[in-house]
Amino acid sequence: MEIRMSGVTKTFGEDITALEDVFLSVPKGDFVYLVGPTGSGKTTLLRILNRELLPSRGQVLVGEYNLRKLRRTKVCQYRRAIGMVFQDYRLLEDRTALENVAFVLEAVGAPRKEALDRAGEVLDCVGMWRRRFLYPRELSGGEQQRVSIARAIANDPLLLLCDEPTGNLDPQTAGEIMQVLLSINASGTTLIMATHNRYLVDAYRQRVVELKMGRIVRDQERGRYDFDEEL
Amino acid sequence: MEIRMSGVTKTFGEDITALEDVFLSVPKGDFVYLVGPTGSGKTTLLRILNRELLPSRGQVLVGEYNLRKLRRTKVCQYRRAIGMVFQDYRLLEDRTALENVAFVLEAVGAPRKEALDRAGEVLDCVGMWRRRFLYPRELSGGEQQRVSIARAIANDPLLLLCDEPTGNLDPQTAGEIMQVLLSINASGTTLIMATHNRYLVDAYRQRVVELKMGRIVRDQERGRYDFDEEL
Amino acid sequence: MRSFSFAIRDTVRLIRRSPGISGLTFLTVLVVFFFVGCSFLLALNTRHVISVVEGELVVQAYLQPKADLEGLAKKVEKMPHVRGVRPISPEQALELLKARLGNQSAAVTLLGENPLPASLEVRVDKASSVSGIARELVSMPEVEDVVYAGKVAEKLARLSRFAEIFSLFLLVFAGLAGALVLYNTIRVAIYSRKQEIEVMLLVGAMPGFVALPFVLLGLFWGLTGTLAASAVLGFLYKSFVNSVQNTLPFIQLVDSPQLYLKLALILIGGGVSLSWLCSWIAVERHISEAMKPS
Amino acid sequence: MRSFSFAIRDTVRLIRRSPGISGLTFLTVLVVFFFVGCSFLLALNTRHVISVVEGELVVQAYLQPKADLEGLAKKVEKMPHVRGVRPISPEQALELLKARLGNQSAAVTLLGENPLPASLEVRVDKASSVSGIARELVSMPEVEDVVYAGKVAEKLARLSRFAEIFSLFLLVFAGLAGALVLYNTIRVAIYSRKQEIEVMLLVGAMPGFVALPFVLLGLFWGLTGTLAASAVLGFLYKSFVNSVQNTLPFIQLVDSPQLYLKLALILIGGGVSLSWLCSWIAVERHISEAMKPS
Ligand SMILES: Nc1ncnc2c1ncn2[C@@H]1O[C@H](COP(=O)(O)OP(=O)(O)OP(=O)(O)O)[C@@H](O)[C@H]1O
Ligand SMILES: Nc1ncnc2c1ncn2[C@@H]1O[C@H](COP(=O)(O)OP(=O)(O)OP(=O)(O)O)[C@@H](O)[C@H]1O
Ligand SMILES: [Mg+2]
Ligand SMILES: [Mg+2]
Repeated sequence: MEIRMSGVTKTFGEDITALEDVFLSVPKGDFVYLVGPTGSGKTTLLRILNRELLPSRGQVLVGEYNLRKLRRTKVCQYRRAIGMVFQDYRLLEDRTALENVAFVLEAVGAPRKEALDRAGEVLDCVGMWRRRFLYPRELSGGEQQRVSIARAIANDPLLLLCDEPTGNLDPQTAGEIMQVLLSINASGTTLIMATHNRYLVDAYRQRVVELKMGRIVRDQERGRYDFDEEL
Repeated sequence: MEIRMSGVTKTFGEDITALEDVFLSVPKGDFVYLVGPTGSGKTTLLRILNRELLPSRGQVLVGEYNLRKLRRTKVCQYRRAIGMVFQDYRLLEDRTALENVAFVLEAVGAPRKEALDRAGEVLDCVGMWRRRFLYPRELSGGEQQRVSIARAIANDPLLLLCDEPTGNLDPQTAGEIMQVLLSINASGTTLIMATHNRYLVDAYRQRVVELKMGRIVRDQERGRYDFDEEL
Repeated sequence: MRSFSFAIRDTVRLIRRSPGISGLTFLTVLVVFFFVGCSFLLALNTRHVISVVEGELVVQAYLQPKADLEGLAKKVEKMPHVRGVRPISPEQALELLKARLGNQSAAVTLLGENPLPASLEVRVDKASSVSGIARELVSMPEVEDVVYAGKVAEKLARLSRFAEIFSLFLLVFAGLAGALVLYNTIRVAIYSRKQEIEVMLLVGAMPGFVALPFVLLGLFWGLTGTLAASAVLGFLYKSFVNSVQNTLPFIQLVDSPQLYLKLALILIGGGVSLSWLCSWIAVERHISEAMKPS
Repeated sequence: MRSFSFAIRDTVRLIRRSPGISGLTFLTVLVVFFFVGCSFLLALNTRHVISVVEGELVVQAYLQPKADLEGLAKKVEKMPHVRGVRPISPEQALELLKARLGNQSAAVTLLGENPLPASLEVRVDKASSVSGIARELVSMPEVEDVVYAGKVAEKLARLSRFAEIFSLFLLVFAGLAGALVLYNTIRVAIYSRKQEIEVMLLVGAMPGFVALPFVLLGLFWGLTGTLAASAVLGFLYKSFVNSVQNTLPFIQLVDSPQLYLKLALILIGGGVSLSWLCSWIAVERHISEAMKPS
């Protein structure tokens, strides 16, 4: 899906401006790294794209959806078309890893058996097949993160939003996950990934959008994590 | 505080062995990086040291405490003597950042005003002074992480356990936090830090303990993140 | 259909994952509807006792010496609000007087000729009709005089009106209180699932899909709780009725198969629809809160 | 002391952060204790009505022609279980008989000499003493015969025993049900704070320190809920008593300042101690669960 944000500002309360006057357009099938120091508004931007937040000002168009004017059922439909890896995972606590993934498939209307099969497949993709029957609290941080990635990609989303998907992964596993994400992107899914992982950004060069204090300060094709190095 | 783990094994259920036959001794004032792939048992080791988990087998001595034989009030006393940064932060949801930190001080018996002053101080240390009146759900991932660090160090613990304290921080902020941790360590606090951050481990060389499948496979003074590079 | 089977599986999961909360919600529903049922039975019995007492009210009509006792009895029997008529001849009246005087009956035997008149004992359907009947009777040419417990009838009429209002009030109040406690309990139980609801909606589940298991959960609590409540109440009331019948046979309580059926239907019907409604409202609140972007 | 001031501040925070749950818990406590109070008043009034009826039981003793009416009355008055004695001379007896016969009193005027004996009307304290008194009276030489409503007395005695047991049962049951619902409600409310308790203990807070705000919270709910319950119940009962007195002056309900005081004390005392206990148990369970290493 194509994304067009124009003049997006998001304020919280009186004095917190998480995003300011953001113009961003991402063509279909693009891969975008969203970088920036902590608190610079990356998660806010992704949450606006997931329609958890409404922008205080500005327009957001994703595919045929105008995110400012979605009715309840449309929101559900929209969210099914996209996938999101949350920074804090947001797994369902009393469902196993497998059920957490299968759940989103069943919510769309897949029959139980198909859902479980597909869920097993994506869990295998992220290396979590062996741990599929454990509950989130029984998984390590990195394992939870991978379940959350599996859930986001299970639906074959047209747009994948990843918020720090490798924060709790060791470099090698992070690299493997990155391969998975790249192959999904290669199949046509637009992918936005907020990250602090300098290794990944520098190793797999893609478009880099840098935020600072809520403003876009850099938008570079095949960029690196730090701007200076590019000079 | 000094740590002595001998023959520590931790199993969950029948077939999951998170730690196997771990011998580890950390002298007072040491700084130890705990590295290893995701799911290798780092968090399990730290949770045993925090007495959230009891080892299935083996002895754990921390300072004068034998962690297998602590009574209820002793557990509280022990936990006050140490500090822990949890991988998933574990902030109290309906307290502001400031109150989250002040709370542990009040729990020890500090008067309200002193607790608030001290909490403000440590929040300033980790760069969270401006955001002190926000609730956890209003903070970005990295900000929550820093509040959790502030809470762990507020009490001037004798032992500081950090579980992936920089997972959601950008490299620069991570470096700043590292400076804070190093200075705490310099004042005599024993510090164990589980991390995937290759930059930090390689930049601030300290003792590195590497876990793999629950076993210690490397224990190296002034090591690097990857063993090979040391060869 | 598919999402319904999912919902049922999920409901079972919800129940099994927090058996404590489920169990206690069930108990609360039980207790609340037990009380509602008690109020219902109390109201029913109060009205029953009053109507039994009212049924014993009589108007005594003393006839002219030459009146046609049997004919008049038939005529009076057809009047509205009359439940029955018992004709009493002068001879019967004398016997009754003797019986009434007990060991002073010797006084009566001193009488020569029987001076007592024939009379009709008219039973009336309810207390408030007594004075009307008495007035009609006294206006008849065959009737010489009418005697009735005017004050008692008036008292009973007032009591019956009062009991009517009181039992209605009691029922409404018990129903409201039950609904309140039920709503509270279900709401709090669902509150502990708040995050789960949020996450489900965040990953694109439809509100109805998310709500269904919780609504079924409320339904389950309501059904099992009220089933148990009717069983317990039915059993206790039956033993209560039995022990009353054994020790106090002169007190008549309402007791019939229809009563138990009615009781069960009211409790279960009320409980199921209330709990359905409550869980629906409770979960809908969370959903619309979670769906509203901030 | 310091941790107590922390606990109070924290309790206020708990109440303010989830006003919905607090409000509904308060309402539940109110409703539950309202019902407990109702059961209490019902039990009290049942026993009161029965004792009033019992107080109207009399034993009629007919004396020998030459007996000393006044002297005997004094003597009988001193017997145990006797609440009062009314001496009736033969003249008074005749007047009473005339009144009793109503428009048939003409029959009595036909009598020449007064054939009626003097008698004593003995009022008795409770139904179960009637037959004993009657036996004692009949054994006196001055007494010729004794008449009393033996069946009614027996019925009343049984009824009174029954009411005794029933009201005790009702109270115990209402108390238990109240405790159950209260425990459930508080438990579920605290359940939604489970993680908070866990985290507090993880960072080294003492169990007592963690528990105190929750115990105070339970206490707060118990206190405000039962205060409101006694106020509402007191008010409703007072208006009930008034409307009964206005429309049904012949029915005597228990009604005195002490009653209201007692009611309030029972409800508030019971509610406060129960809710204290419940919240303590509920939070203690979470604490020992969270403290147990796995
Ligand atoms: N609900 C909210 N209320 C108030 N302030 C908020 C809220 N949500 C976010 N903020 C503020 O907005 C700023 C941007 O937050 P955001 O989560 O987008 O940062 P981020 O770039 O994702 O940071 P990180 O890398 O640490 O995850 C933060 O300073 C945060 O405190
Ligand atoms: N309560 C539990 N029940 C079952 N298995 C568990 C439990 N806790 C941990 N495990 C398993 O033990 C293994 C080690 O977990 P641990 O959290 O120690 O890993 P870690 O090294 O911290 O990984 P990460 O870097 O991803 O945080 C994991 O495979 C996990 O699934
Ligand atoms: Mg973020
Ligand atoms: Mg870990």
